[in-house]
Amino acid sequence: MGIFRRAPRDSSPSEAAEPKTSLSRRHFVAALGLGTSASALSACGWDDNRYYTPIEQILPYVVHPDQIVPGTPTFYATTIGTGRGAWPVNARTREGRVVNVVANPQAPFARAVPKEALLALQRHYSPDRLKGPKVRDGGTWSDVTWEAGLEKLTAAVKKARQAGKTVAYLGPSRTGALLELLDDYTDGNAVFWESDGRDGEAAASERMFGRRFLPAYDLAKAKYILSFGAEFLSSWGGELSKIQYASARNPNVDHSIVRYALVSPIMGQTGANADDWYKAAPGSEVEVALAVGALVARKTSYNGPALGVFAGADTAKAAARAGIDANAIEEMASRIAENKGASVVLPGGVTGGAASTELALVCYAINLAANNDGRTFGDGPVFEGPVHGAADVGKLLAAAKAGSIGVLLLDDVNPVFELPLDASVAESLSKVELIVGLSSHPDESNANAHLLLPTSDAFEDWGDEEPVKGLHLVRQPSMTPLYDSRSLGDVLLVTGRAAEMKSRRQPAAAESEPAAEANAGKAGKAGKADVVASVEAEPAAADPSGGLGFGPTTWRDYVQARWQRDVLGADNFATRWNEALGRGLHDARPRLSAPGTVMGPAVTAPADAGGSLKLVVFLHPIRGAGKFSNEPWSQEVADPMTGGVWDSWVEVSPGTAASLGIENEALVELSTDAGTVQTGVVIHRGIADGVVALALGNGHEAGGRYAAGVGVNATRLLKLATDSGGAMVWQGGAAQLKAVGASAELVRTFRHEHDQGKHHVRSAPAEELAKVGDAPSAHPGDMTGIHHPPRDPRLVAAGSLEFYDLPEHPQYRFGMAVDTNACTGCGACAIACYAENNLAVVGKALIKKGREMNWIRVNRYWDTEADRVTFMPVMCQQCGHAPCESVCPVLATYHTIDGLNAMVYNRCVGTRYCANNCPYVARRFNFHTYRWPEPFNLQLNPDVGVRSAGVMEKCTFCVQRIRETKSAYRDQSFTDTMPDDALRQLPACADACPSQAITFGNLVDPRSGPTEARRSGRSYEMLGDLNTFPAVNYLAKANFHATGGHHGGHADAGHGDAGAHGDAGAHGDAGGHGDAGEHEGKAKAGKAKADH
Amino acid sequence: MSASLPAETLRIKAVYGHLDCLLTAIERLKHSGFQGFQVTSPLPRHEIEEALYEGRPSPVRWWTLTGAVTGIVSGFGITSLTAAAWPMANPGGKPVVSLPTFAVIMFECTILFGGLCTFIGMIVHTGLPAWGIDKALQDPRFSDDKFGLVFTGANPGDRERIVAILQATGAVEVTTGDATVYEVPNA
Amino acid sequence: MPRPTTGSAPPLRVAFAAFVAFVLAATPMIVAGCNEAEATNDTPETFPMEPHYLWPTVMPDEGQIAAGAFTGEALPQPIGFPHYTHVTTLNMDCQYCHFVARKSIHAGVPPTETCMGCHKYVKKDAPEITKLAALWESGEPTAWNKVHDLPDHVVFNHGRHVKAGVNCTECHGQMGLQGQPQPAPGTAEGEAPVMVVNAVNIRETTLQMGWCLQCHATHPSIDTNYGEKSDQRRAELKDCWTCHK
Amino acid sequence: MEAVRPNVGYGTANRDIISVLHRAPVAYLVAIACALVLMSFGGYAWYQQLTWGMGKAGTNNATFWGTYIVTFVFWIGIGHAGTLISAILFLVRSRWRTGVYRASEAMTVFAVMTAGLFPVLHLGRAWQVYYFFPYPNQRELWVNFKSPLMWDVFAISTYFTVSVVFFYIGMLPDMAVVRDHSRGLLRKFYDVLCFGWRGTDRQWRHFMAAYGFFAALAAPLVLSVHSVVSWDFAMANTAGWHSTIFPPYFVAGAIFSGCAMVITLLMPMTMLFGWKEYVNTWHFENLAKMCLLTSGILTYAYGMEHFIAWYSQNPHEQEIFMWRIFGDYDWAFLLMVFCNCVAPLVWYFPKARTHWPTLFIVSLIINVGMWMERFNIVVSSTAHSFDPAMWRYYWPSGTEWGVLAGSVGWFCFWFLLFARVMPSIAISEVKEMVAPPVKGSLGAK
Repeated sequence: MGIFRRAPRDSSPSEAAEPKTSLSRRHFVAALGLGTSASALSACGWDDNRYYTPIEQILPYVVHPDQIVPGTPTFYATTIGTGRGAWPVNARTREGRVVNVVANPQAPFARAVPKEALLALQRHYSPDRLKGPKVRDGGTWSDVTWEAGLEKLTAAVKKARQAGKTVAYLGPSRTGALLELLDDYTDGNAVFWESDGRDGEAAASERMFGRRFLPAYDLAKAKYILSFGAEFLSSWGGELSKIQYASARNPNVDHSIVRYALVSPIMGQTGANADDWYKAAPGSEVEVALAVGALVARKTSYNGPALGVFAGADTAKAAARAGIDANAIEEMASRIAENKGASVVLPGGVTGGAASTELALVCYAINLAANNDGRTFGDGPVFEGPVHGAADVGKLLAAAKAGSIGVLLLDDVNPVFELPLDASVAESLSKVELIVGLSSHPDESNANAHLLLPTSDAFEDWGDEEPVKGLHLVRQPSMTPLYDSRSLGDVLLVTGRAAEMKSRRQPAAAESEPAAEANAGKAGKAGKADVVASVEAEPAAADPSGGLGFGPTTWRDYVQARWQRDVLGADNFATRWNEALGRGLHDARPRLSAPGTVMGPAVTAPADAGGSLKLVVFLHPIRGAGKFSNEPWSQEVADPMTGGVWDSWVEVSPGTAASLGIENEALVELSTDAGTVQTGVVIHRGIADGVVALALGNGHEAGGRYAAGVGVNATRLLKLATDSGGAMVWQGGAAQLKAVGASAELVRTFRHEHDQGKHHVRSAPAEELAKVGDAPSAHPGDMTGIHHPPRDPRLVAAGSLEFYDLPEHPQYRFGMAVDTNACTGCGACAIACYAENNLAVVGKALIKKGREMNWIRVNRYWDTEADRVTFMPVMCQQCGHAPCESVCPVLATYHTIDGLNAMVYNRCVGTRYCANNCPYVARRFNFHTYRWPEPFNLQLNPDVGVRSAGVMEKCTFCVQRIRETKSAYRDQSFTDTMPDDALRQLPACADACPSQAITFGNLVDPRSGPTEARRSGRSYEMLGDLNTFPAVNYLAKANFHATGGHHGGHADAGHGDAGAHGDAGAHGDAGGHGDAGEHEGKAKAGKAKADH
Repeated sequence: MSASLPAETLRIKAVYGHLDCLLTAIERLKHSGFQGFQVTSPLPRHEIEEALYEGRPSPVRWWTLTGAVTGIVSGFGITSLTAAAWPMANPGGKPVVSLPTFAVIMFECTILFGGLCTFIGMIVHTGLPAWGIDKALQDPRFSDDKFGLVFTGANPGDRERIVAILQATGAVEVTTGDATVYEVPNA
Repeated sequence: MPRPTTGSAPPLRVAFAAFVAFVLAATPMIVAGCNEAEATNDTPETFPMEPHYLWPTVMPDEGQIAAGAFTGEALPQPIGFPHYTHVTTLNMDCQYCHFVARKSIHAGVPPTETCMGCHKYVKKDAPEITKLAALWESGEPTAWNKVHDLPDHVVFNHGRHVKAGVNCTECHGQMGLQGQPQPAPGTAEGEAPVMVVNAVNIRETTLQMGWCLQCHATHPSIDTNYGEKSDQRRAELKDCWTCHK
Repeated sequence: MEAVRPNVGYGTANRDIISVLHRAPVAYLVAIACALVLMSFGGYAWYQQLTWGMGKAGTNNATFWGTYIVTFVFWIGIGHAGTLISAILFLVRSRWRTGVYRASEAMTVFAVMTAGLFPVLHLGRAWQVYYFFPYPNQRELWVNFKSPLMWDVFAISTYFTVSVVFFYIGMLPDMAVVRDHSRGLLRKFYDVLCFGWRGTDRQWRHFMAAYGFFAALAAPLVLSVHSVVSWDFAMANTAGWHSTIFPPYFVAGAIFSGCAMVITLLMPMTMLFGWKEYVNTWHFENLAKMCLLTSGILTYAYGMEHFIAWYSQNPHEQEIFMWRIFGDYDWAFLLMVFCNCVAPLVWYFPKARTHWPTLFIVSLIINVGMWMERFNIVVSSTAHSFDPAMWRYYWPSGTEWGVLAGSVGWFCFWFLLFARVMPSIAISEVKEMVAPPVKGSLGAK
């Protein structure tokens, strides 16, 4: 035992102070333990006073920064762009680095963290980020200084302007101050491209309302939503539409539950929430919409100018082409008409994008005919930023090909990947004299650049956004730039000034309040992330037009000047600006109003492209069009519908697969006249027959180590085509599908179809639920109609069913209520959990072995009968009688006094018994020690340990946040209980959830969110029959099928199963059941293939 | 052992090939009032034990009982006291002292302590290890097919009478020897 | 003595052949196992695995244990900072320098700025202050060796302890007595001694779990702060998740 | 049939049984070399696993236990037959015990020794195994005595300790015999090992008393140890595990597999070492009958499990038991049923259970079947547990096969070593089976 050196005790001053007591109970137990077990180990010095780690060092600040208290988080209100939108969030920083993104509680919306913000956080720390400017010489890239890069850009801009060539910009959707600067810089040659399929909507509003904008919708007021494939719960409308839908779906708000009907060939994550799914063939949406519209106009006796839109409506033809029943069209129209003024029709993004302009026109017209304008649809808080279509990108490329573009600024957009461009694009780009890549990441597009000037991302830069009119969001840097990057605004300002650019703003349009005085005062003020331009330039004099031009010295000044001019006004600006910075936004949204002018252009439905099998591409619910594909979280979090990870896969219906003789997960070849891809196939019920669906977003050839080579690129199957409004045509192409291999080695985290009769998901009749809401029920849970096994409440009350008493919780028992009616399956909770809890990303190979590390998973369960999906987030249920606790031999997991099911990693030896015994399979084992590649490690949450190989881990209800909140509350009172509002959305998942599906709170408090939810008629516990007494309870999903026919006649068809089965109108209630039975048979036939 | 033996004592060793002869010898010796002889056998024969101890049970059983009782008590002790040391960590909602779960540990401790004490008792009572046992007993034939009857501390005066009995009962071989120097035959 | 047995040993050749056959049969398994080992290492995981070598875990290298690892052992520091002078002689409050101790989970070692606040004027020429001034000039942080170091799996909220009313000395020992200036060796008799400070710190308490638990069960501040809820608080304080993360 | 052949006497018993200690057949050397090769493979596999983590095994986030626990239960089960034969058959004075009990007891000790490795092998952090022991420490932490795994620790360590002591003291007289047949250092060696046993009346008297008590203490262990092991499963609420039938079912299975293993081990040894006088068809037939009985109990248990799952109307139970038959592991289920329920039925025919090749082959089949049974229980229940979203497929990795092979090597190595060093047949007990030498004429007084 010589290796174990003992401490030199004699020099320890604490020795004398040690209390000398007689044989205490503890010592007695110790003595007993010695007698009964091996004592050799402790004698070996295992508990000797020694540290096995080397001495660590403390490096204090030389000068302590004011805002930082070491060890205490600092929050910065900032704004993250989410495609064609933006959202205010708080960046949580520790010791000067962003560690997480949390909801901004001061925002005038329900709390939410968009998953784009979380993915942007990981993108911020991506090892693939460009670390500095680079210049390309032939095929080789070399590093340059910023000064040299900016000079090169300035020279090129000057040269181009002298030669009469244009300086063009191609970037993602931008709003706010940057828009004006870009406009000035490029002389109006800026093209903003987003692959969200909404370009047609802007074209339609131009045609119908005379102005190019995206109309505003208020889903919260809707009682009936008819969507033509709009992904309004993932990417179509940003967080706002998710929040509004959740409110409309909430039975406690105005005693109604919105009924959501979907007309689309595929469900997708958004469509999976639909109550009725009309499986319209791709390309038939416009005809169906016309037919619905004509019927609505007749029912509501609409006689406005938009009536002309419906001129070509033909119900029978539409039904035939769509492959749906004519009664279904009748049913949609009836429901819209019944909910006149409270319905909304949504045109459909990419999924509905066979002729998006036409579809949007018809949808607008239906909304007008249903008297929705000014109520759920209309003008006012609209997106007025530039909405460019594929035609605009085409024009830009044509200009490049013609040699008329001198400098092309290629911002954070990837047209080469996201658009079906052919090989000529390289030729076109080669004609541009200087292409400058401004993205912080290398990708397929900026591989063509001559100069890479990596700009700072949203966590490092100033900026502002205006996602809807009047909602001004401010962005402030949360940390100093990670690498040698500069603000895009600064790059433009500096080079523009050097090239002697001027504001384009017309004096006539200028508003008052020239900003020059304000600028003068701020020019010298240095912010913490200010980038001081090195290219010398005289500060330009204030433009008499009111345009900011290139006057402000820095981008921060520019943003401030713009806010002073347009948003806050000069009065008391400094104070109001600081307030806005603190809140993160300035809300001056106009009310929703009816559009002023309405025209009624005629609409022609697109012709059918032919072919028995049609391709449908759709935006991936997590990765979108592929911007975040290189972020490991976006690949690791399972696809909501199929459970697939780290791959692309073709999705077909069981019927299609059977007719083509394709087995589930076989390797298939999908070809169109544009191209061919090979990938796996997933057979599931969320796809209409005769359709093959493929998600966008994967199949990168470059663009980072995590995205490259993962999956296939769906746009390679498309051709660049535009519709009458210049919008991209995504859908309608014919495709061929054939099996080429037995197995595609797809990796999926779930393969099940439904819950095998285990009642993990339950439903409550929607009409009844809407009447009573979640008001306390005398018999909680009765509304679901399931009592399995039947439990006699008298026995429960008498305690006869339980061997042991429930643990006592004097002050807190933390609990959660998960509303499956609100959950839309978006996966934001899962990503937020990865960000908060330092979850390792294990990758495809290990997920294939079944070793994903997600603490919260979103289960997708199909209804056994109808085409309905329920999403169910499952995390550790923190059971009162936890099966895991009693089996741990070393007490590494036990029940805390706060009712949490604690997991002490350091005590865990890794028997994995707890996990075997967890009926929820919520525990995750560290099969290996995972290393966070630099600089991902900078994002690690310092309040949460990083687990090493051999220990179990699981959801902790974000105990570190509980600890922090408790500690903060203790400053007020040592003994009082924390109020409910401090807890309600405390865990990362609840914080991120845009639909407020997760409510956290103290179950001891009778008025807390989860306690109230427990009293609801639709409350149930997952696997509650195991008597685990979970702290998580679920709320059943509202089900429109279970209700009796209250609409009479035709409406009953919808109760059967989404009207897909013909003449349901002739059936009564029983007929609905008959239908369901028939469908079950089909579902089973499909399941045999789809499941395993 | 041999060192403490008085010089005037005598060793007498008889080797028997047959069990009935041995038993007769034991009977006759006992009848004649001779005690303090040991009998070795290559196998346990209950007749020998009967003849020598007349059915008195071995005291090893008290060791077993003591061990078992200690086991059950300490089993209960360590389980309940250690559970009481962390009363708030009641895994799975079970009570702090949960007899059904502790019963298993108590049972195992009972068996373990009972077994170990039996072993100790056996060691104590048999006098094992017996490496220094009297050389007269160290005869390899006794583990093979012969029985032995050995006086290690006989009174020299009884020598003739004992030898006579032994020879009369059919001993294959009878040797006598000095207390201090005793050669082991056939070693 | 041994009797010939009835069993017959197989000929040597047969046995050899059997052994070779066995090795041949076992080899594919070994190869398969190794391949699998290699495959796992080479698979392009997103977050690569790290090996865990058992030896350092069970038997740490003596070299890993630096001086000062044991309670009461002196740990060298870059600058000889006399806590004695500041605390005992000048009677300064701990939180004058450790000013985040009440606010944060860390006690906070003062920034060089704080030291220089006084030492721009006070004792500018003392040898240890010149070291400090050099660091201040260079802008380099002072690399103190961590004396009171808790393992990474422990979450310790320093501010909470201060706010609860735990005295600094209860955990840190008599820091105010450490670093008493001593006469430099070699000072002649009768000459005014040059006082020097030993550049070491001593951790006087074990900072081990059992040591923590003693206070968490018995500290008088629990009764003071929690009154009738003190029993509940004591139970809470013994909860693993109070300190483990 | 008799326990020993009539031509055996006290002296021949000594020489017959000890003779194997004085020579090493080539086949023996080959066997021990094979065992060493397997052991080294297992060691290498475990080293890999320690270095790279449990991920070397094929386990996943649903099936957290794999073949390690399967093999653990398998070896523990093997052990039971030895204790049954040595303790329970001793208490009921069964005569056929004599020839086979020493070898089967050795099998018990080495099987438990092998089994004891597995809980450590399968730990995520095997180097922290000392957390299992309730020893006093500065952290004031204790173990959870409410955990079935802690019961396991106590049950197996108790079982191992009692088995070793029982085994060892039973060998004392026989080691004395070996001592008396050896010379020089070897003699000293055995003298030390046998504590200088001389077979005096005093020694025999307390020895026999202690031995009886040991048998009495070990007898409940036969039932308790595997019951405790079964509680590892039955105490969990996992569907397919959570069943009151488990303790008797496991004990029966253990005896079943153990008796089969005794046949598997003793038959080659008997042939190799020429023990036909002591171990013969009669013994094997009795073992086969034992297997037949326990096979019937197992068949009943399998049927009853499925019946109760149906009868309970518990959807989880119904689902898992249907899946066992028709799911991904249907082959394992079929193999189990064939090996454990069908194959032993041939032993209903006296010709089959007295025919050595048949006995040997069927015993091997039973060994495989019993491993498959545990595989069915451990893997299929967790791979297909309550939430369909967490259904996973488990297949053992090369590392696991390596460790399994290593455990076979480890067991065989010790068993083979034992066979060369210690008398594998209890000499003194064989002598008890022989009529004592009686002269007759002098007996009558």
